[in-house]
Amino acid sequence: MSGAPRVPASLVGLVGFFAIWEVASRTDLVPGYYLRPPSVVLPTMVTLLGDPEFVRAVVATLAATLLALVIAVLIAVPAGLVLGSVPPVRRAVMTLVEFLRPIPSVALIPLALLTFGTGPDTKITLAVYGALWPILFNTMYALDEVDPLHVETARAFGTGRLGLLGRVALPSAAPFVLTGVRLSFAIALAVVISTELFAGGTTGLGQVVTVASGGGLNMDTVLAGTVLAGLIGYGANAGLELLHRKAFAWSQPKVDAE
Amino acid sequence: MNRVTRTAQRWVVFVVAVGLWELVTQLAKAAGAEKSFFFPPPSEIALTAKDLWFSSAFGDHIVPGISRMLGGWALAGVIGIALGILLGRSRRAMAYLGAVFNFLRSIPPPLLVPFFVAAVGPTNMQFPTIVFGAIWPVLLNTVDGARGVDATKVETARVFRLSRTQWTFGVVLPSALPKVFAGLRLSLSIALILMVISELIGSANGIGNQLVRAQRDYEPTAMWAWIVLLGVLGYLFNTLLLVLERRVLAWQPRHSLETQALATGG
Amino acid sequence: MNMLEVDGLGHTYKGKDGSHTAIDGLDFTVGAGELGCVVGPSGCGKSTLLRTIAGLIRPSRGTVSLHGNKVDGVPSDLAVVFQDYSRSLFPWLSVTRNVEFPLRSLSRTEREARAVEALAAVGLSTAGKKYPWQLSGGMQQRVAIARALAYRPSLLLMDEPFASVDAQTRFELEDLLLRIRREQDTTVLLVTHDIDESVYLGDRVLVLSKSPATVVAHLDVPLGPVRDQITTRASDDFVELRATVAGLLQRGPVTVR
Amino acid sequence: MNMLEVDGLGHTYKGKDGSHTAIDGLDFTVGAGELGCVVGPSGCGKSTLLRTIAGLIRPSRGTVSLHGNKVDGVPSDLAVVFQDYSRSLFPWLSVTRNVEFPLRSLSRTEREARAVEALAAVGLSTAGKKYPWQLSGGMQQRVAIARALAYRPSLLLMDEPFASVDAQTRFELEDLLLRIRREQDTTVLLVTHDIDESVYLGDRVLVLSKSPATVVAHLDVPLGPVRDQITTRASDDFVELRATVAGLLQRGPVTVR
Amino acid sequence: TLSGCGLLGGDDNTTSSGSTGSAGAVEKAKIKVGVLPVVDVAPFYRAIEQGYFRDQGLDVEPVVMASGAASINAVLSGDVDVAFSSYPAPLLAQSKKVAEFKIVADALAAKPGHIVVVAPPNSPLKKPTDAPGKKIAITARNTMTDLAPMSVLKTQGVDYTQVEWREMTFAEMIPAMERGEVDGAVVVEPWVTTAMKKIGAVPVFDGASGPTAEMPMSGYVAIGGTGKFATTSPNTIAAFQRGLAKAQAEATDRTKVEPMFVKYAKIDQQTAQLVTISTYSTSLEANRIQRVANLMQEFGVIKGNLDVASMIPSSTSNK
Ligand SMILES: Nc1ncnc2c1ncn2[C@@H]1O[C@H](COP(=O)(O)OP(=O)(O)OP(=O)(O)O)[C@@H](O)[C@H]1O
Ligand SMILES: Nc1ncnc2c1ncn2[C@@H]1O[C@H](COP(=O)(O)OP(=O)(O)OP(=O)(O)O)[C@@H](O)[C@H]1O
Ligand SMILES: [Mg+2]
Ligand SMILES: [Mg+2]
Repeated sequence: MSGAPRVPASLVGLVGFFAIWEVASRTDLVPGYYLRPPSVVLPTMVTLLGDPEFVRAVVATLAATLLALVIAVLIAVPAGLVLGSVPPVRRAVMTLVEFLRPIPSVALIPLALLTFGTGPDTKITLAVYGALWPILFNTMYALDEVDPLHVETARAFGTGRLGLLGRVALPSAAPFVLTGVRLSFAIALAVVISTELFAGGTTGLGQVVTVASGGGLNMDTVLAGTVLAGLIGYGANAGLELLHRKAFAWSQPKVDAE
Repeated sequence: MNRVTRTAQRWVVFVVAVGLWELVTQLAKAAGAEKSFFFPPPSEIALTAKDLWFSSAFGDHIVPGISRMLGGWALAGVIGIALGILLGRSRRAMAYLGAVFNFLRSIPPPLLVPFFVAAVGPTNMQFPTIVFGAIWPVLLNTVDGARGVDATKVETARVFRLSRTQWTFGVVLPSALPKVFAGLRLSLSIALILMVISELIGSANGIGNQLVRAQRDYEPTAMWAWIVLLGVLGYLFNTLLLVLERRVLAWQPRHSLETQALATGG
Repeated sequence: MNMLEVDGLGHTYKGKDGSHTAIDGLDFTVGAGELGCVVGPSGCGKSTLLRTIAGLIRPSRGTVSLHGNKVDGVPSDLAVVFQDYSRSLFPWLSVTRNVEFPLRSLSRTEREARAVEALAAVGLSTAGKKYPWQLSGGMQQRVAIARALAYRPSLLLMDEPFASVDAQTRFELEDLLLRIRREQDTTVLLVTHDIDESVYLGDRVLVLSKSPATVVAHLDVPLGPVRDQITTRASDDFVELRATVAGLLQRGPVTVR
Repeated sequence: MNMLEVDGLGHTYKGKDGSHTAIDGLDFTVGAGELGCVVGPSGCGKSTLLRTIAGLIRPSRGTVSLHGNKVDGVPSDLAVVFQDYSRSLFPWLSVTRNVEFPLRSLSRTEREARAVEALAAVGLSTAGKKYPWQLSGGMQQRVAIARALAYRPSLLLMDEPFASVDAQTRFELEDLLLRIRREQDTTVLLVTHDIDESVYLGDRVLVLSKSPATVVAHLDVPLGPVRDQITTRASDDFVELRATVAGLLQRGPVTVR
Repeated sequence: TLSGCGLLGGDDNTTSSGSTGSAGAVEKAKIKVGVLPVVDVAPFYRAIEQGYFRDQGLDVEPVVMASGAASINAVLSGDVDVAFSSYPAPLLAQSKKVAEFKIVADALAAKPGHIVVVAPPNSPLKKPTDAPGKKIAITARNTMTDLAPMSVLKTQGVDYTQVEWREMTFAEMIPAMERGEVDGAVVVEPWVTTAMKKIGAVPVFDGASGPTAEMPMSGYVAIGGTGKFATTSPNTIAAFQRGLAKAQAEATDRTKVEPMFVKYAKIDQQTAQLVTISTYSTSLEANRIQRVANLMQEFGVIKGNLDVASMIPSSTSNK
């Protein structure tokens, strides 16, 4: 989902979402004491953002997410290039990968707590584990779609294996890899917050939510945290899209079919 | 290359990994390492697994869990592809909906619980949670694929004034399919993961439910048996999906031996 | 009556780093059932011209009319053979399915019959089950031609359709095109780099200048509707005309180091 | 000495649904610094032949030797202009960067100088900053040629390199090729559909049969190293040779309905 | 490791003040305690705020965990020295020989109104005998939320095995009751008060009555065994006990714990005023906690005998 949505149009969608939510919680459709309306949640969020402790929690979550994402990219892109281009390695490794992939980070939290402790290591490790896959898979699939003639051209001009990977495979895979990174950001954020939520121990947005939901129906704070997570993801996505547009300025503008 | 070497290649790393795992955990156990209680050797896990999986738990927990997960994944796939094509090919749809979706998909599934609880209640929220979480890889990858239809092919389609169905199913979808499959494979494991997460709340049965119970009851072998089951299921469904993918994408040159050799520079 | 009328047509490609005027102020007409050939230097704007006529790009200036109606969007009953033929084939469809693809209004059997006929006409009877990437360049180009012919359009636009086939096949395809035009009364606009071909095929030859393309000449070709590779090409009229076209195309040499 | 020696070369494409023999038992040689032209019907296996020589596909039978060494893998010092030129350009690189792509071993300034020179030689001095999709078909083809020339290979393989350029530009590029071959002593193997071109350019002309390709004839072209578009093409030797080649290529008509 | 990075929410590595208390010098001046955002730990926070631990030469850092299980795992990994938890988790872990757990302090014993089975006003669940066949929400199986009501039902002769337990968080129980997805819920303060306030839930029966009256709910545990905190740091544990006991003793005074509810358990002011304040124990008595073990044994959670006395650190000065 990239492209240049005009500001008003993209706002229409978001405003619509909040409007539905507002109406739903103001009427009897859903329990309003539980799903607090955005007219309460958004001001709560603004107030919370004025609280340095809350801001510290948000920064901690964000920093852990970004760190996890960077580590995931550094592991998954080279791994994807190798797995995508060397079938024997791919065959050998993918069996294990397919066994590991569906194991939920949440299920690993107790073990991770035992192994890495309550510090940020746990959430970062688990987030890397979750964020690896979209980047890895998108890199591998993008390699399958590299135009064989590009490969032939480069090979004919004496480009070696590494050159092929770096100068042909990577650039043609890059846009799809970036889509994987956008997916991975959301996953890393989700895992970090979930770990904070299910394990606790470190400062973070998830812990704020745990604490708030522990003491009665503090749904304003819980939902403010939820909305903030959405906004963080939205902002990160916008940033990655900008990067996409900048990095892939070479690509032909897409013609509309209609 | 013959079948035997391929199969050997496919399993060698896996077997070595399991062997190492057995070795390390046995050594740790023998040495009386303090955390070895939580990391039983795979041979013990296998024994427990055999008892657990093929007991009444199969009908009580495994089948409901799997049906939830497969149903959720399939629905996520259909919605994701449909929305992805819409958003990928229509600037207007993207302008209006792109922001909402990017906002929604960034909310961690556990934080969405209040919305699902409010909408469908805590005991019914497993299925929507799976659908909601598994949709994004398919959606984003489909958008990417739909956008990437080659310009000359778009022009060809326009010149022959293809019907909307033909355009969607005959041109956009096939061009996007390789990327869609990447998304479907990602979604598959996410659906399994969310099956577990969603069964933590409000559910009376399911694999996740049993997994967490084993965790809480300090039965690490049982917990590992459920974790291994997730791995086995993931591997199984993924293999089936790959077979489907090979069939659907049979036209792709990458499946010809010749070009495969080329792509690897061999 | 004029099938195709191009009036003051101009197009400028707009890019981030400046714009590029490909064609400028083109005026010409092609009558119904006529075959017009377009020749001009490489990069002058021939493909751009075809794209505007096909309604694929909205011209910056001027108009295109078909049957007196201003073109706005892709006209119906149109087929195009793109210069980039290999990319215009759908790799997920077999050759036969590629040819059948636009024929959705027909019944299944009729569709198949048309595809078989068109593939036979371009000499690809045996390739129907293959996928495009299993074909040679020239074969792919012939599939694109077969697809356009099977569609039986009233207006056929062809962008260097015979560039990748051997001389012998080229002759046969040229004659095939002439016959079909005669039988189905198709109006054809064909871009070519081969001056002989433009005179051999065309009822009119449109000579364009180098970029941005303007009309240098619009020649009538008085060779009659039935032509023959040997006698026509040997005729005095033919030889004279090709010399005229060649002369019109002459321009300053490209800078060779 | 023979630069290129092809011996009993055959290739069969294997597919799920049967296999296809594209070339079979080819034998021929091209001397160092010679320019060999390959002509043959569409789909006969010319591109396959070039691919095996370039080491891009491993032949099913027979061998290719360069300088007496058996080819196994891509030989060094080789450049190829592919038939599908538009797909062989890298869309993420500007025209200049595309031309510079193979010149990794050179310094930056030298690379740039080579690219500027090669682009000028093919008449694209002003297009260096554009991306491939902003160019016309003929211009893209010339970029592919410029890339091969800038590399200064000792063996140059060209697959219908002038198919998409206009007649005038084609003449100029032909002469450019002849001059470069003379100056740099490049060995060239060039596939073409234009019989005149094969005789005008070649020191030898290799005529292939239709699929699976076998060698029909291997003709010497005694026209000397320096040729001229007007006088050479008018010479008796030239006219006779092209008639010979055309005769050799003649075969049963394609089935036209 | 990455935990040094303060931005990520790791340790701040502030050095402790290291003053010595009255008794023998503490072995470890700075300890970490895993806690949960619940009413049970209000005195603990008060002890920190009032400097009761500091007076004992201890620098105590609270680490807020998400669940008792997570807290136990944190103490197992050595990441925190002492973990607050509801009793069933450490007792179960002890019975499974996960590690040698030592109970260093008792936190809270239930008074009537602390753990209550509530139902929405129109629920078919009106009295204990209605329970069989009903769906009742609990936080998890094998916790106080199901053990306590089962015990009560059992003594009243009601077939507790026919109850359909549904696991969810306290926050979700309220909309679940309102939507009629469950017929009732077992809630613990402050959720008893919240449920009554928000949806007019009515108490069906008290979970801490009859056999479970004054049942100990939660405590603080550490790990014993060679080289472990509970073995190597008897003086530290004693100091911790003294500091905490002082605050626990003051907890009979509402005004001293209410602010802690608001500040650390994020209970709103209004609710905090209504919350039932249970007994904050000032002594550690094995025989009282043994009741929990017996309860767990009774319902098959723990197999065989578990002697809680063996879990009391030897250094503890039993009063
Ligand atoms: N999408 C585009 N954006 C910018 N410039 C373009 C674009 N397409 C074509 N051009 C420019 O417009 C001019 C005309 O292009 P066009 O493809 O119409 O030429 P042509 O006459 O078909 O050439 P050829 O015979 O080589 O195919 C060229 O200079 C080209 O660089
Ligand atoms: N990848 C492939 N798989 C299967 N068959 C192929 C493949 N590539 C080419 N062929 C077949 O091999 C034969 C020779 O193809 P090739 O491209 O070498 O022909 P060519 O002489 O270059 O033709 P043209 O002049 O039309 O370019 C053709 O019949 C084609 O169908
Ligand atoms: Mg063109
Ligand atoms: Mg070819």
